[in-house]
Amino acid sequence: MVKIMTQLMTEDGIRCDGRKLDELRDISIKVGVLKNADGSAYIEFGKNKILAGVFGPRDVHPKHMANQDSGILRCRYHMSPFSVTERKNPAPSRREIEISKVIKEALQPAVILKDYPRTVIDVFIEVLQADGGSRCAALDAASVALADAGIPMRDLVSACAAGKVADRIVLDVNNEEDQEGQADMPVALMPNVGKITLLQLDGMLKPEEFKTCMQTALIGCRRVYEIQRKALMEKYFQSGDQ
Amino acid sequence: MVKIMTQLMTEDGIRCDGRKLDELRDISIKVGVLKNADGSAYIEFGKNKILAGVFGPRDVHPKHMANQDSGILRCRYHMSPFSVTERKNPAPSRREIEISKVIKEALQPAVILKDYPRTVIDVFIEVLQADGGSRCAALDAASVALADAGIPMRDLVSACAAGKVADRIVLDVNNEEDQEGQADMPVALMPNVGKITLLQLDGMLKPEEFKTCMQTALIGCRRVYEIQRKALMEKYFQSGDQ
Amino acid sequence: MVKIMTQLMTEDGIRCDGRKLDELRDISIKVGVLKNADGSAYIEFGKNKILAGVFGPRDVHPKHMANQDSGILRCRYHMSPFSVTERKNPAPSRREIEISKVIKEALQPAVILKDYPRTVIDVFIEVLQADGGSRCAALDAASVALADAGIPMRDLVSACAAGKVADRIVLDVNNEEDQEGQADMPVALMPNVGKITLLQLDGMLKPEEFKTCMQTALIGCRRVYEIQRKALMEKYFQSGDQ
Amino acid sequence: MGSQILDQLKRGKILDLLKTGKRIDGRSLDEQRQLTIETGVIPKANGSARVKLGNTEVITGVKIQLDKPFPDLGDKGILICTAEILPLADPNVEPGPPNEEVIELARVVDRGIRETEMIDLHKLVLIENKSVIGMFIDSSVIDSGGNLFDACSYASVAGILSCTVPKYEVKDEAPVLVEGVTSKPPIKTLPVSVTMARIGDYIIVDPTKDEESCMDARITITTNSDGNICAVQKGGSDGFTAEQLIQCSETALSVGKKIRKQLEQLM
Amino acid sequence: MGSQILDQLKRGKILDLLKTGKRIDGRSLDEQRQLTIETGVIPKANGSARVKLGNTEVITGVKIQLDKPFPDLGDKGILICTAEILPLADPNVEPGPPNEEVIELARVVDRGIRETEMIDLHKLVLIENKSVIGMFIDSSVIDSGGNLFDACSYASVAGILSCTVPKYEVKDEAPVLVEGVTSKPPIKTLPVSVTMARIGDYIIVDPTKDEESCMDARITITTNSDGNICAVQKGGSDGFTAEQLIQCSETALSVGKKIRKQLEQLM
Amino acid sequence: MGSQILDQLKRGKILDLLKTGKRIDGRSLDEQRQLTIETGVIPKANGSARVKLGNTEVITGVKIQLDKPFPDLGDKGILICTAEILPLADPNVEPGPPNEEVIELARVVDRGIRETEMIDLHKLVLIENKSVIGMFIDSSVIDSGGNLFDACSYASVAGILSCTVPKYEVKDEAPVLVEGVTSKPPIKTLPVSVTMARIGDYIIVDPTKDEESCMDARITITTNSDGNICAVQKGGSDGFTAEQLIQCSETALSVGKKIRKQLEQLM
Repeated sequence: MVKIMTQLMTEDGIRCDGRKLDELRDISIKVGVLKNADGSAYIEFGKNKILAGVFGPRDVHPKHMANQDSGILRCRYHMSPFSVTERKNPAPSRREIEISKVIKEALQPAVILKDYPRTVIDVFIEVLQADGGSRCAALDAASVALADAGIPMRDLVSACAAGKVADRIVLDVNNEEDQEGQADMPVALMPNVGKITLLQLDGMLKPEEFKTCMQTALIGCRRVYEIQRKALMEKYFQSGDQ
Repeated sequence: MVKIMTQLMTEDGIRCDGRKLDELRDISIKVGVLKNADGSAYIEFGKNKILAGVFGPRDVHPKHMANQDSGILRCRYHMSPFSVTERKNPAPSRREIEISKVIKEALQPAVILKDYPRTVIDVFIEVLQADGGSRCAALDAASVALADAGIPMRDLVSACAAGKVADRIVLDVNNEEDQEGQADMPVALMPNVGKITLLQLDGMLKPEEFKTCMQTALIGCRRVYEIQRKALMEKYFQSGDQ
Repeated sequence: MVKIMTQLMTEDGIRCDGRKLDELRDISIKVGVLKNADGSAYIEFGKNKILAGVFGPRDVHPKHMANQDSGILRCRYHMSPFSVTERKNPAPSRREIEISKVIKEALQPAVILKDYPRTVIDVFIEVLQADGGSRCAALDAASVALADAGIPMRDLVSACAAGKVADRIVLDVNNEEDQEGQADMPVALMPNVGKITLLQLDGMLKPEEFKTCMQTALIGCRRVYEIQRKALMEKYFQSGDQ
Repeated sequence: MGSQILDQLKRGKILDLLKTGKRIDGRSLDEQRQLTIETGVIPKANGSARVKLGNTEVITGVKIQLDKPFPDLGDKGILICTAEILPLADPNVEPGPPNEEVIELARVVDRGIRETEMIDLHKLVLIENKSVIGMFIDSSVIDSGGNLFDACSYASVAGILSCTVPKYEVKDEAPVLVEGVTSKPPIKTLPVSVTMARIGDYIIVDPTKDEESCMDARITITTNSDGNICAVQKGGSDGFTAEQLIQCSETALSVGKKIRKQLEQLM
Repeated sequence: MGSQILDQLKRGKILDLLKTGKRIDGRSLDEQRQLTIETGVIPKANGSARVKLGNTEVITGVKIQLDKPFPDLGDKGILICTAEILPLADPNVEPGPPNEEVIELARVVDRGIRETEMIDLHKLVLIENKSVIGMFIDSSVIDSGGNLFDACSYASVAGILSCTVPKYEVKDEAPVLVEGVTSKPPIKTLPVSVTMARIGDYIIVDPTKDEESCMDARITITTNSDGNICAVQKGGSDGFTAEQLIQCSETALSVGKKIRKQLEQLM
Repeated sequence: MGSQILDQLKRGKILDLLKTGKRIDGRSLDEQRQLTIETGVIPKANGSARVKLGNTEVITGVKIQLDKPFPDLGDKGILICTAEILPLADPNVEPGPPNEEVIELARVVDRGIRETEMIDLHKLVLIENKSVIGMFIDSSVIDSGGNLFDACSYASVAGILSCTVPKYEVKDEAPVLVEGVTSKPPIKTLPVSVTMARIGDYIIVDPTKDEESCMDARITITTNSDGNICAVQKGGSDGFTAEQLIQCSETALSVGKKIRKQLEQLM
């Protein structure tokens, strides 16, 4: 098997996809793209293509999972068989189960569940095409879909990764950088509340780099937030025709 | 792997097992062969050897599957590990699950479920030896087993396939004809009501052939019906000693 | 694959691990080794290292498994992936399921379940390192763990195997003897009640040998009983410091 | 229970309209909903399509991989169609292993493509009995608005038509990828599935979710470019008369022609 | 709850009869029910049998296939016995993966045949460590009337006895089927399983379903043609005394002899 | 419901103490519970350890086996860490397939060891693309008393450190075991995981089960011997401020140093 080593960065700090160190990939979000879901969003984040659909608050099945004092939030992150290079088995992998959990815990602080005891809010995420940073993109779409479903929220959740590539901290790690780079750190932020609700890291960072990387990711989150807001505004305050 | 091509038909229209175009294989049905089931039947249809057992109407487990306004019908078509050339894994395959569904839907119009709200009628079919047309033979046995269980029915359901072999339409496709022939069309009929409750087709038929094939299968269904009736009469109106 | 044939016995009746025909391997039992379980025990029986933990009587989930007239006993015998030579898949094998059942049925006569209707007593057994006779050792630990949990019992259950090796009946079959010997017979006894609650045999015994083998095993059970009693006494009638 | 009463009211209203030759969405009985097909929507897949059939929406991706042939089928490539109803497509769908409805859906889509012999599987063989090309056509329903059979079938066919097959050369008894060279899959015919529902005495083409909820029976008929009938699947808890089924076969051919023209534009 | 009271009444009645040396179906305590064995009932299988033991009925099919040996067991063929209680055999059986009762049943049947060394597995080797004959003996209970252990065991043994083993030649390091030539499997001994139940102080042979529902404990003992005891499995929620078990071992030998004669007629 | 009220009371009490700089078990906020490590507890395994961290107890066994490399990773050996909470460890754990909590636990332990590059996987290759050494590090929680992440991580690291790797030679393109010769695994660095919980405005190290039951959020940070941060996992249903996280990263380094010294004694 011949491996072609990509050069991940030029000496001038231009990345393999032409971006600068602190540049996001192209992001577009569409709100309310599904007819059956109570709320939905579609995001393209680089080459990521992800759908999120929200149902609820609704009755919990099986009933013994219900909470008498509060609603519950469930989340399923799932990848289509055709979303990755090698065809993926449609059954959920351990990786997908873990990501479902961290996404749920990243959304939970933003969702006001107390008002809906004995109910569930279901967030279903489908990754149609995967690229680096799919869990952040999924979160961004899910958060907008929750808002679209009219679920009361303390804040949006905005997510973006940063990382270390060719010894430099970069914003929004793409697929090649994720696989051949030195570190990948997905972060989710409630931008108005100022709370970080998801933080993971795979790689190797000096303590100083750890701080810079997190700050870089947070800048990304705030930029994503503007895009999320705009997408929601477009649907709710203009004559949305989609 | 050497494949021996069977000649499927002589020029005089004699088929590989010696039958004429419109001839059924040997069929025998025994009613009430099981002691624990509420109703049962055993059919030999060509080389098919199939048992059907019926339980119910009885309580539904799990309870949330029950219907307040009507009984429900469940059906399981299952093949024994030794029923086919290569030993079959005992866990139900996708093919068996699909056949279970189409058999259930073929029986349903005949069974009067309204009188038994909150109950279930279970039809269990075991293919001990499989030959071409096993789903039709299974249906024939299941329908007789339902009658044997005393379930109120609008009509029996009688099933038989027709097909296209060596460019001619034939009745009751056997295993070789199914595998090397041009088309296989299983059909189920409620003979007195005149309703077709199962129709499938795999193969390639001209529109005119489609009609002929269906009419041919229906003739087969009516002949099967006579055999089913006779089997039930033997048990219920003679001194059945088996 | 080269197989080294162990000589299982010298002419003087000395076994491959140096024991005499009627000699037990070293056995040590510690009571109350777990903090979360209601009762627990740890046994080393030869090279077997086995933990047993007991919970209950407690509510049954799922509820439809509860018995209105009596408590129920559940038992899970499980082997750690690292407990055997080839790494074991952590999912329970058919062998583990069968052993769980025979252990449950060996403990059941000793446990007084009538006083706890609608509840369950759960016995969880973990084989950390497996050697010959692991089901007997597991039973010995489980029985002590039940007593440690304060479950009312008619008697302890004491288990030990006997077998046939190099044409002679031996007590307490070890791993090599189990695999290369002629017979292995695990036995469980309620020593005061005089009831045999587990008996299995794999191998080949003449009728006379069958009796001798069983009697030999029963002697082993009674010796194990003394060790179990001592372990319980140590915890409950001395100043246990563990 | 409540929903059962609603279904009955719905059925009453639908039947009343059918008596006057109309349907609730204004279509005639043998009229399909608007069909839009977009291909290339998943660039990382070898082929892909997004199909909207009224309110139903499906995305199909095609993956092409080296594979071993099935035993006894050493002279044929591998073709596998699957289908899945995503839980975001329908409030009543729960995540988990496929139930009998989904298994039927996938198998009927697969059979339509297989039995019409859309793809010449012999041409997907690289080394007989050893190495073949496998085509995996996976459909995901993302919005469920009735007649998933046809929507998944059209999306699968469109996905295949949009597909580029990588080229492999055989070197030293092993297939080797030739970078940058691709071809179209070996297409022999265009399968078109047409699903009809019977409600009372009326046969309607391309039922919506509402129509499906009160239909008596269902039939899916797949035809090929030569006007042959190649695959049929009856569903639902009641039956058809023979006359109705012959009528259905004719409708499948006539309606299928229009759809086939739309699919041909993708070739 | 209701059924628990019924079971107690049943037990009372059964015990009263046992005190007078009788059983509800008129048998003596160490008498088996009528056993009928029919072989060749599944012609497509390599071997098969239908066994009726009183109201219990089992069908066993034997399939023979080329296989790879287990690691470390390269000098032995493969023998696997399974057992299944079909849902049509019993109103209380539900379809689904096997529960602990069925797993025990299958493993006890398997052990009886394995531990008696009924089949000379060394003779099933075609190429050491590489290619062996595998025998799959699958039993399906079609009517459940008590003592499934013995019924499945007899059906498995009869299925094996009725079996024809295809002949394979080794050519170029690979096994090749020789058409039209078969042989009997290499039988060394005839295992016979005898199951007994204890109700109160009474030991009864071949319990019916009613007797099983109120038994205290169960024991299955398998012997071989030489009168050796080769496999034992105690079951049930109570125990036996040592004396009872020795009595059981003697009964297993004496009752087993009669059954073995019946099985020998199939050889 | 009752337990929810208890959790609130507990949280109240814990918070009141934290305001005075104390914890219910008397520790300071950044103090770990006592850690005891014993290795070689499972002599049949290639490596093993029993770790007690306060009331939490874990046993880890390491198995070493010949394996095939993953496709595309032919120049690396195989390393797989798993974790399991045994049902005897916790009254709330039920037997069965792992739930999302256990999957997360196993994956976080695995990532800590993988991302620090503790083991030089290149040195586990016997024949590139064909044959490698596989290390399976299985952790079983036998007593669950809070902070399973760190306990499993320390037990896994200790198990690896205690490990002896059998020697293989390559003969005729196949690996052959050299009896009696073993070596230490190729260790490059020592990963140390430090888990912290946030309760209100307080960050505490190594939370107990009681503290976990009322924490707002959790963070696990794994560092290597060079003082790099290599793996992070945030958990729990609330978040952290950036300042809190930076504080946590510093705590992970300082607390980690002490643990690393304890682990180094095993080398």
